[in-house]
Amino acid sequence: MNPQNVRGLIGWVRRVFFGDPARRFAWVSLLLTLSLAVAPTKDFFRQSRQYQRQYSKVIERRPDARALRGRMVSGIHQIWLPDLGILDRCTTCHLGIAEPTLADASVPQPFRAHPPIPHDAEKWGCVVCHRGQGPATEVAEAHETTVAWEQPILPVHFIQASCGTCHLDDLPQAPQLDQGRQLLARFDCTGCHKIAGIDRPAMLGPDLTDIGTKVSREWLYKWLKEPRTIADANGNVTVDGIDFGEPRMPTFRLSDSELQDLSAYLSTRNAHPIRPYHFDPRIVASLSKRQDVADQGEARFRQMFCSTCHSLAVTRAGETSLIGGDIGPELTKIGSKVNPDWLAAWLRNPQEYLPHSQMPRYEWSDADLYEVTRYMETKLTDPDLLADVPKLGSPTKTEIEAGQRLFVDKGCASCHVTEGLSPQEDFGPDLSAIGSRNISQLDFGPAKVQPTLIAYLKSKISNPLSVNPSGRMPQYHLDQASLDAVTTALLSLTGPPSTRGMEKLIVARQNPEFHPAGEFGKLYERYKCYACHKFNGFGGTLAPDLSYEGSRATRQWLLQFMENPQTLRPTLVLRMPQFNMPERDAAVFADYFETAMQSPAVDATLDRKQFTPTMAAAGKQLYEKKYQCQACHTIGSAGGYVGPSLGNAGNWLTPGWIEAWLRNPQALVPGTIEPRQAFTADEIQALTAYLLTLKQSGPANGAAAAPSARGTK
Amino acid sequence: MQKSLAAPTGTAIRNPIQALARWRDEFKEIFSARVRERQLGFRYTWYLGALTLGTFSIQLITGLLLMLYYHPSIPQGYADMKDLHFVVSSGVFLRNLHRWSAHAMVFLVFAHMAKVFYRGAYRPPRELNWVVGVCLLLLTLLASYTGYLLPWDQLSYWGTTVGSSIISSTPFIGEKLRFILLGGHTVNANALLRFYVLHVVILPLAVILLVAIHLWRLHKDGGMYVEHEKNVEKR
Amino acid sequence: MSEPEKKNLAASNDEASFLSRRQFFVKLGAGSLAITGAGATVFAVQYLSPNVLYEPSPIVGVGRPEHFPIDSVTLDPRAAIFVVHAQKGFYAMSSVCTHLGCLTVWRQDEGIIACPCHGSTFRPDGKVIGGPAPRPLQWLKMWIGNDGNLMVDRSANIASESEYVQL
Amino acid sequence: MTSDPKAPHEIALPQPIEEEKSIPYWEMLFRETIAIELLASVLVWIALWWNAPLELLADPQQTPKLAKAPWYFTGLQELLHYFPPFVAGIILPTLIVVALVVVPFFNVNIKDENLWVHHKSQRLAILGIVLAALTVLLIRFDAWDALLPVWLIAIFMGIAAANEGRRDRGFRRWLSSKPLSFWIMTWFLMEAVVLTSVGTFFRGPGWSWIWPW
Repeated sequence: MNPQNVRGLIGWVRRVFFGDPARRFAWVSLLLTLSLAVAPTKDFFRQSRQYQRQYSKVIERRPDARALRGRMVSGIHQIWLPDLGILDRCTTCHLGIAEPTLADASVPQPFRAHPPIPHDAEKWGCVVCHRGQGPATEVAEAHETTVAWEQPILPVHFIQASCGTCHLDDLPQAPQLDQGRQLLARFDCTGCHKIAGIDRPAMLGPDLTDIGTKVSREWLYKWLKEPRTIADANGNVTVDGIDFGEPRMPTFRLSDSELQDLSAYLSTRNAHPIRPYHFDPRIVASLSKRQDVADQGEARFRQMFCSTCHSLAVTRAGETSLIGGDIGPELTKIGSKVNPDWLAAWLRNPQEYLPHSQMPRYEWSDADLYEVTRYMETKLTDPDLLADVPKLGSPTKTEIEAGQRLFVDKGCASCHVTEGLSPQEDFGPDLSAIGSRNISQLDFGPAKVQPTLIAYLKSKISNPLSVNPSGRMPQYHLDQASLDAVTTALLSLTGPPSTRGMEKLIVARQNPEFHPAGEFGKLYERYKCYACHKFNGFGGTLAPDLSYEGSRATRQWLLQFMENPQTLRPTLVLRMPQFNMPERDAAVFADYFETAMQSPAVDATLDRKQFTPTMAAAGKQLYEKKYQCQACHTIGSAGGYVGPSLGNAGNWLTPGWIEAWLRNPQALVPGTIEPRQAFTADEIQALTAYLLTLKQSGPANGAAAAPSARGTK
Repeated sequence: MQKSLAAPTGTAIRNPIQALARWRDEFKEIFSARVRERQLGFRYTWYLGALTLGTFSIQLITGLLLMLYYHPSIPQGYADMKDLHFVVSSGVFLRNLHRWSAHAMVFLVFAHMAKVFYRGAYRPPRELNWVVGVCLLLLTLLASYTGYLLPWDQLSYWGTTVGSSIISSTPFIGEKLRFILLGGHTVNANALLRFYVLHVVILPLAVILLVAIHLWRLHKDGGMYVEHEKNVEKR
Repeated sequence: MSEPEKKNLAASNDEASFLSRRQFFVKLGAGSLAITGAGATVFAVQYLSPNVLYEPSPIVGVGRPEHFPIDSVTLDPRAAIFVVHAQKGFYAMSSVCTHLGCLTVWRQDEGIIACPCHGSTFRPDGKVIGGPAPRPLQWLKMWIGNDGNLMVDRSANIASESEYVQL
Repeated sequence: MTSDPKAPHEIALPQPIEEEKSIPYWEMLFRETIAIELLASVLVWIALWWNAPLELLADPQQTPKLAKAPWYFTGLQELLHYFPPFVAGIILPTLIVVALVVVPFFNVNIKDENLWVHHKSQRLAILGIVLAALTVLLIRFDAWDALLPVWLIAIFMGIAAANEGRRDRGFRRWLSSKPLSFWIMTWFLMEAVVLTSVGTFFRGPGWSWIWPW
């Protein structure tokens, strides 16, 4: 086109459109009209409308199209929960969420039905669990994580965090959340951080007031440098294939001079030196000559089931694993750690050194104590443990003072008590509302991670320096599952309820501390029963819940068991320790159980005499043929190992308990794996009668089994 | 010009036609009956005054509609913004129009002032109109500023906090002034309500009043300013 | 149009056709503006009808049936409905007077439902006894919900005495 | 201000100019309507394409990394960055408003006289003193970006002064015909534009200097 033509064209356009004011007016008015006519298209092409049109097409192809069409409501959907401050318009696009026939994978999202859940989606809406922005009707605005978001949508992997915002109680349906909460408590995160729902315990780490009497400065140096004594290359310790995580003490990344100062300070903490225990010299004289004194000690160590709480490293086929429980510290190298004087005194009475210790007080004979002490001092050692610790010498005044400052600066005082220093409760940031933190409020520092709260939390926990190189938070070593669990638990912390309506929905945590008074209370504290057993909702989960023990076990059996605990579940590694409990103590327990630990669901008046041999014969038939109970329970040597052995059920269990248990096991022990069968009343009676006939003669059978178990498989 | 149907001013009006015609004549009075074409040359005014008035009209219309979906309370005001965006038919369009037109209006007022200055259109007898114009500039800024708080998001909250802190630096009465403007010591629910009332009632009424005076004076002072012949020759 | 104006605007040799064309364009412009105005009105009406409402659900639970003794009339002021337990069973009635929308009340001592505004009175089954009310009180759909509570849908009108809820 | 409504016409238009074309008032309305319609169309398209910003719900406990006032106040905020709040927040705005109000009441503005036509050396001296004072003041407060318009205007004033009396054509002649009020207003507008642009585009978190690209 030559310039002449172009100019001509422009001239023509100018004449036609802008030749005179009337034309200008006409064309510009037309332009305005068209512009305004286009304006409503912004509304018409809204994503929600497009999705609704698409849904109509999708359901046309379904066999139940007519019914689906009938239930489809076009326009904006809204679930309004004023009590919760929630506005939820997700179903505007997620139209098939409550249509059971749209559950299969062939239905394209966002139209697929929601998998079944305990909560009614129509009543609660979606954002209550999935977060995201409920009022939004556009995909990006509702789902994605951008700065302008109150709550980005929660990835399904972490969805259990939402359960935790209301259910402060343990929730069996949300194992990841529960694990995370347990880890938060286990690693004493509350030592430095405020975390709603997890109270700061009175005592977090061990009391260090007298640590100088227990261990040497060199050992302290080594421990502070790397607080784990057995670990593979990744710093992880495994127990029977289960990942053991790491000791609760994190790594603090201390420099050599800091290690020197801190170890100097701690090694001088000996305000109340422990009284050394003086063995009967005759026993020492007779035993010390024997070659096998340590072996005897080892046998005793096993008999007493120390491994229920403490683990030892065992190397088999070149693979090191820990065997034993994790309630107490692992003891593989304990002989190289503690002073012999301290060890004997500790074993006799742990609470004298550490009043809050969970370690029970055993009744020792001098011979047993001497043997076990010798075993631990000579066999549980590692000559190379302190090999790389430099020569430290005796602590100087400057070192001690610098060490004390470090003890405060590094936050040691948040978990450990020493004389003259009290914990700082707000040492670390408050985490009560970390789960609802907006990313605009997070400082990612040099971390190269996605700008999301989840990435931030994971980065911060797995390597605290990644987001803040000058931070004080120590290093924890968590595997991926634990990391996700802790992240889930943190995401569940969304701060105090925003509305009164929300407050009503909070399911409170139910763990009232149970510390009975009287004679029973003293023994309860002495043997630390609550470390493993649950009483009225308080206590450990390792061993059976004893809240209704008085209804379950007969007095005779209880007395026998206390004096000589025999296992009902021979496959378990962890067993009740041998406390060497005197008869008097066992009687106190039995009395208390009988009077106070009764279940209202158990009929205590049921008499054995009303169960006839005929009934028992019928019960045997039911047990063996109809219900095949032997699949899970053993009687004698035959049967499965899923449930406890029933060989001694007649001596062990009360008729009322058996009857109530058969009626509804979950009512007595919530969460038990025993299935609830639809027994008839006659069948229950017959089975009860049969079980009551199962008796093993003599109290000796359990005692014989115990030593052979050896605490290992 | 057509012959007026209206009865001469001062005589009684007998029928509706006469009333309408009278009204039309009154309307014409606002403007000069005839305008010299040079006054209308694009380069003389760039139509900045008219355009400012145009944006103001857009503000009035869109603002009135937006008011119907807005509650001046916390945090409802913010939720209303979300509703306008996500569920109200064309709500987001109206809010955009109101917002962008507000920016355009502030810009046009500044531009209008600069243009009037460089043309020397403030010269007697237009001094009063210039002063009215300066007042309109301030009112426009204030109206835009008070509207800035209403969405109650981070942007508006902190913008307003920064802005209102400036007031408190006035000697002696600064704190008191800020206290009265905000109805408290911080930007809070009272401040939102006050800004709302200023934004939707007081300032628009004041602007309408001053615009009326502005136009009336424009007419009385001889319509749009044309430079003195001598000045023109001198350049 | 007067002569000088024509002169001012003259750009064409053919005055008559210029004028008609000018009129055409003025009409086109004005017409466009008129359409814009009409469209804006439609637009405004659409804008003014809300797409979501912040109103309580029309379905309300009024409580367990045991709470209503036989031959009782109970006003639920929160939901503005009467829950009546008659010999034949339960039924629910709107307490909104059919005259001008005031809320009626139950007068226990006289055994009537009365409107405080203009003195209309009704029987417990909703029939008008006196006053200006043109129609009996509106019966509403009632049923027993999954949780055993009596439920009422305030948006579902039913004919008087057509349904009674039996336990 | 004269009170006689007829008088203004006399002053503004001493003699009607015969040869000028004149048009009826509605023709003016017509043209203005076109302009307004055009602007409205442009705004409609802008409103269709760009959404107005909406951030998080206001949180009085969390200042965003960058809290900026609306753009027409960023110039003021930029001044506040340099000067004490009382000066930048109160004195300067008050001075600006007062200066704007009094514009039509100064004879120098009315006469519209070339600045350099009389007392040239005297005025140059005053210009020098004002320039030096402003420069010292602004450097004292590190307000480098505010200094830029000061020097630009001073340079152009110098060019105008150097040209006065010569018969140059075009831009230089136009420059030297400008009165004092022109220079002051231009300086003020230039400051406004520079400070507002800097405040809007060149300021990042903590009011630190950033590049917008």
